[in-house]
Amino acid sequence: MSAENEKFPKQHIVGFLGSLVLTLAAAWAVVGSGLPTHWIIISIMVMAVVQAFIQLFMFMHLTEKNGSIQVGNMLHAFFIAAVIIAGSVWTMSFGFSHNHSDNGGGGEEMQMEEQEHNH
Amino acid sequence: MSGHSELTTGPLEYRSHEDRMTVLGFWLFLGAEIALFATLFATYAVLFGRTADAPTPQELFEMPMALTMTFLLLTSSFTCGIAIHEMRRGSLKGLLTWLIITLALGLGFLGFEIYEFVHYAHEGATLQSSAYWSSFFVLTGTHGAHVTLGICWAVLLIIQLKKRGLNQMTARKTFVLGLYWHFLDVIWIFLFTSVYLIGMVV
Amino acid sequence: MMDFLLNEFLVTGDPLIYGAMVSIVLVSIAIVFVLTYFRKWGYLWREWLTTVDHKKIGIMYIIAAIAMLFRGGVDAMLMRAQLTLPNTEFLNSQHYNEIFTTHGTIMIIFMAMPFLIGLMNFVVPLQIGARDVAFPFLNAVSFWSFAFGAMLFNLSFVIGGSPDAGWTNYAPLAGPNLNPGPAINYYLLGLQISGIGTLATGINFMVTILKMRAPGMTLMRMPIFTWSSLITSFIITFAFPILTVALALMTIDRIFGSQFFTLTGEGMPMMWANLFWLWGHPEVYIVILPAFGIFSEVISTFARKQLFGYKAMVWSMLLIAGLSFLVWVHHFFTMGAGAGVNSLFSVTTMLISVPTGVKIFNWLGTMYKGKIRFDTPMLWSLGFIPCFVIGGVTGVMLAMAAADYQYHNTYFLVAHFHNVLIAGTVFGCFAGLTFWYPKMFGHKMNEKLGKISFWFFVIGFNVCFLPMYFLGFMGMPRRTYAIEPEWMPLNVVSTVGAVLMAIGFIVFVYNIYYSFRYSEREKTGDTWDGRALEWATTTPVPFYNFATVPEITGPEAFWKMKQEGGTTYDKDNLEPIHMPSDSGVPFIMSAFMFVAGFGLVWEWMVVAIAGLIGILACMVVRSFDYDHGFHVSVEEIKETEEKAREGEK
Amino acid sequence: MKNKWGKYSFLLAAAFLLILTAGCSGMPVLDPKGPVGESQKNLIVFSIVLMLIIVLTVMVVLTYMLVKFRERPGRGDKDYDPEHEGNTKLEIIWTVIPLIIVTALSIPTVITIYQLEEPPQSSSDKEPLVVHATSADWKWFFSYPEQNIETVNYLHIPTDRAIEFKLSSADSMGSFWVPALGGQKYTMANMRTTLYLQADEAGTYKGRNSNFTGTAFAEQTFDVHAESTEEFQSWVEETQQSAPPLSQDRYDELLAPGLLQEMEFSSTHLQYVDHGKMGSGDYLINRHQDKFEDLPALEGGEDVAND
Repeated sequence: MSAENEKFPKQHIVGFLGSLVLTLAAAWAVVGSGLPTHWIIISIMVMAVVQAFIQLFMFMHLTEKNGSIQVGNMLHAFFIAAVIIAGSVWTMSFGFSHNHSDNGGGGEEMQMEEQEHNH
Repeated sequence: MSGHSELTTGPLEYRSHEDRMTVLGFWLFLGAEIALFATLFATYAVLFGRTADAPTPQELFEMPMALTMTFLLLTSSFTCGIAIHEMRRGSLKGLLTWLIITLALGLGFLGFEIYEFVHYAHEGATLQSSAYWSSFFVLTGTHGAHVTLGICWAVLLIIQLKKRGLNQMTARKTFVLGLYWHFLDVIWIFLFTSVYLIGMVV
Repeated sequence: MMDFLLNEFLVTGDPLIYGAMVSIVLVSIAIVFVLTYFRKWGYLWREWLTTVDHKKIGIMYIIAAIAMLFRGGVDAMLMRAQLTLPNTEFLNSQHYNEIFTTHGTIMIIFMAMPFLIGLMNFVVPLQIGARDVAFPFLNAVSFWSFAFGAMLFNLSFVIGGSPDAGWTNYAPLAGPNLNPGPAINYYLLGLQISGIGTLATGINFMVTILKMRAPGMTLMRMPIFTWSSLITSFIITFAFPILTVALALMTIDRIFGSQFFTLTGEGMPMMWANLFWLWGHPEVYIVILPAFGIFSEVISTFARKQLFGYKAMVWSMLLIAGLSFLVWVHHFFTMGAGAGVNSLFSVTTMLISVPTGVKIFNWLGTMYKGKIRFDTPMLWSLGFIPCFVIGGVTGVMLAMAAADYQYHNTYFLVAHFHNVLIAGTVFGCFAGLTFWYPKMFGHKMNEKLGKISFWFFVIGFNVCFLPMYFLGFMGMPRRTYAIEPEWMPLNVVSTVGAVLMAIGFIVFVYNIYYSFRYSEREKTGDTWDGRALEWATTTPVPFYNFATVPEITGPEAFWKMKQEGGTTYDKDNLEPIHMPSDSGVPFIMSAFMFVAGFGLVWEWMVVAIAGLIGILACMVVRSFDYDHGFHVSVEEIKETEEKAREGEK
Repeated sequence: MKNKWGKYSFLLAAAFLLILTAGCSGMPVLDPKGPVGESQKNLIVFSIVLMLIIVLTVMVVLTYMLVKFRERPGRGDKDYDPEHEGNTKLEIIWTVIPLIIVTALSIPTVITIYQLEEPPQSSSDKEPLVVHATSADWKWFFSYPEQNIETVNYLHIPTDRAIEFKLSSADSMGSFWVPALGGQKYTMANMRTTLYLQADEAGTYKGRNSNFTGTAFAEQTFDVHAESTEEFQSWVEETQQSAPPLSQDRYDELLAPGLLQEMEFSSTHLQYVDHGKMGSGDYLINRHQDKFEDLPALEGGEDVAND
């Protein structure tokens, strides 16, 4: 943490610029890229994760002092979050028919859509 | 409660065993907060598309608005980082200045969010109108409530900093507040991405 | 006004409830009278209501839990009575529904968890050589929010009507459409308030155990109960936020008209079940892992041997904790989520039985080449093994989704979870309480009464629940207040068992009184020839726990100290001890939570907001509080220790 | 002490086996009347046998430890080894054996799970009969869309033919269960699940809602009359001719929370509302919301059937 005593907060500025670039890139991916929907979703989710790591490591000093416990705890938290979100979407996407009379098909479509949406 | 392991070097907020435990405890709390928001995100994802008779998100979400809110919060997270940086350099004045800038940005974010909610309600999308909109308002609202709480907390801290100056205890409290504020930005990144951006493409 | 009071506010029309109201009023008057007459108000406030001492908080948890065990037990007896009386006119359906709902909720949330958290509170800091928990103030907040949450929940009994949608509180039955009124709000807010406290406990104990161990006590030298507490705290920290959200969403549904779990607005009731069990399954392990820790301590102490396979025990608990988040769907296999979902969750569920089996065999291994004494705590632990194994194997049977379609919602399921939760958690609580009782109160519980209570309880338990497996095969659904004639004989058997259990419980409680009056006072701190550090202190434990914290050089710290002649009172190396100050804020803040909760239950927003402002004000007060605690002087420590250690020589 | 435990465990196991073998007449789950229940029963019996082995092993080892290593006068320090701390070989053994057992249970479980999602093999030559089963507080509607008839609280099915139950609910979540024919599945508003059952033997079987739905949950039962194809056909024709059609007003009236007698109609409610479709959840709420404000309680099995 020698950087901490410097007058110029280099780490913060790099992190900030990185976040701005990633945010704009994500917005452009949605508005202007013309990529297929699922590629847009995958790419912007990846960019979100990168941004989260910028915050955790460059702004929040995750690795300081009790670093190993904190890093382990955060990783576990992300794992639990993934289980909660992916698990809920997976187990909850069945048995719905939206405005048409068959039973199975609607549910399947819905499931695909939702999964795509989530990952 | 051994108050004897004080260190003489390193950042002020880590000087005693208690301080270190508080910071660790807060990190664990943030882990719990991740589980909390994950549950809200899961609910949002599962209820996605259930708009009933209310407008769909594509009809209401606007990129400029969402981007503005994102930039406000991103910048506030950055200024908050600078505030902590100043604190570690031992500058109370720098800390207070940047903290107040952070607060102002946070208030700006809140203002936009309130405007957004009112606007949506005007268009017929309210907490009560459908499962999708319930989950939208509760997810973003929970984040907004966290920001509000953070602002109140920061005000209390500024008063304490003015009264007591920078010492071990105020430094630790400020550092913890900083963690909280950055964390809100982490959550917002995911909100922006999976609610606003994905809401605009799907 | 009067009309509202009689028709909606107070529960009327049932002699049982009138009786309860009268007894509540009488007991309250009696308490106030006794406190005033003996001038104990100040004592109560100073020593208990404002305390931040982990030992006192632990004891208060346990007292509250035993009271709740009584309340939940009465509910159970009423249910058994209903299912045994031939014409089943004892309770009407509404009353029956309320009773099984409160029975389940109280037993899990307000009995099992607080009982174990109480034991954790008392024991863990002692086992790791700490002087308190990491955040003593927060610990008091935890306790009082639990206590006020429990009070709010229990209040529903006489004011407004009890929740009646089962402890799982499934939507849409519990939603605003089908269940208007305050009853379900009590469930939501009572659990919410006490849940806040539980989450804080989880964080508090994780930090305590990770950061406050005596020097030299590495993770792999920790006593096994501390390990189980650490893992439990870890599960709490990640599971309780899910419950918080689920409860909040349904509260918003009911009070502010949102559409999460409703039938209208394309709401999705099943999401409640999903969220509930995302929390609910880890919850099962929150109430079972500390019990596993207790059994490990007790079996090793009374077999007078080291724990067999310590590392395997630790790893199996970690594995169970990890898997506990990956199995929740087995609670609703019959929802029809598809073959893929059911298959995956079938397999993960069955996998949990592997580390659990490892633990069972390690307990058996601990007894190998031991010298087994049969004191009461050991009896509870030995009774646990066969009873729990039956619950465990039926759990594996339930995990087989295709077969579960036939077991689900039947008495087979009821029998299974009582078999694991009573044999695991309740036996564990009783074992733990009798084991650590001398440390808490300075005298043992009477052995003879303890054994009588054990045999009544354990025989009654099996007579009560084994027939239920067969009732399940006969097609008897759970939560039914009326029974078919062919289910009658086994239900009668079951009720006989329940009566035996009740006798066992009464003897247990009588034993507390009897031992208080007649048991010999402890002279040393080491009642059972113990192995972990809690037995190294004097009895009763001084408020600062350890005069000097020993250096730990291996597992089973105290066992080793005894061999090497070490002590926790090193006269020449005393230093002033820093201790936290007491505070009334946790009590007052939790009281405001109660007010806010009560306001929300009745949708009286003014009251709710007033309560909320009170809570925030308490937080502000706390934020401006720069009290650093106080130091205990070396002279005072010397005096205390010398007095406490007189008997030892 | 030791004797008690020993005796106790053997008595227990003996009782268990006795009841199991003594004909499962009183236990429809273990005496199924169709292929679905049969495959579940096989799974159950298989698991019970494996589980009994585990229980007995633990009981025997426990008894041995308690007898051999209890403190007793004159035992001295023989066999006492306080430093004994574990055995890696044993740990591996008692990890691997349970793993094998779990695998042995998982394979048939997963196979059966997938099988139950399809109509039973034994009647694959015939198209399954489609029956919509809809639960409402506290009764059951059975609609036969192909036959255009509807029954309340009872149904007729042909034997040796798969029945495709399309399950949904008008209000609270129920669970459709006929233990003699096979396992249950939830009925949920706004959505539809499918359950295949089949009766191989003629007879009348009890069915019920097994998921708690409030006040009169215990009375939410129905009878399943399984009969030969001819008898079923004549029942259908008789119903089509003699039963009144189901008007929407009548249906709405029947939906109100309460108990109903058995009834039959010569048309189905599916023409007014399909509770299995998203957005249909408010059908009942729009009509009967106020009736949930103050529900009657039932005294000892008394009937609150509508008058």
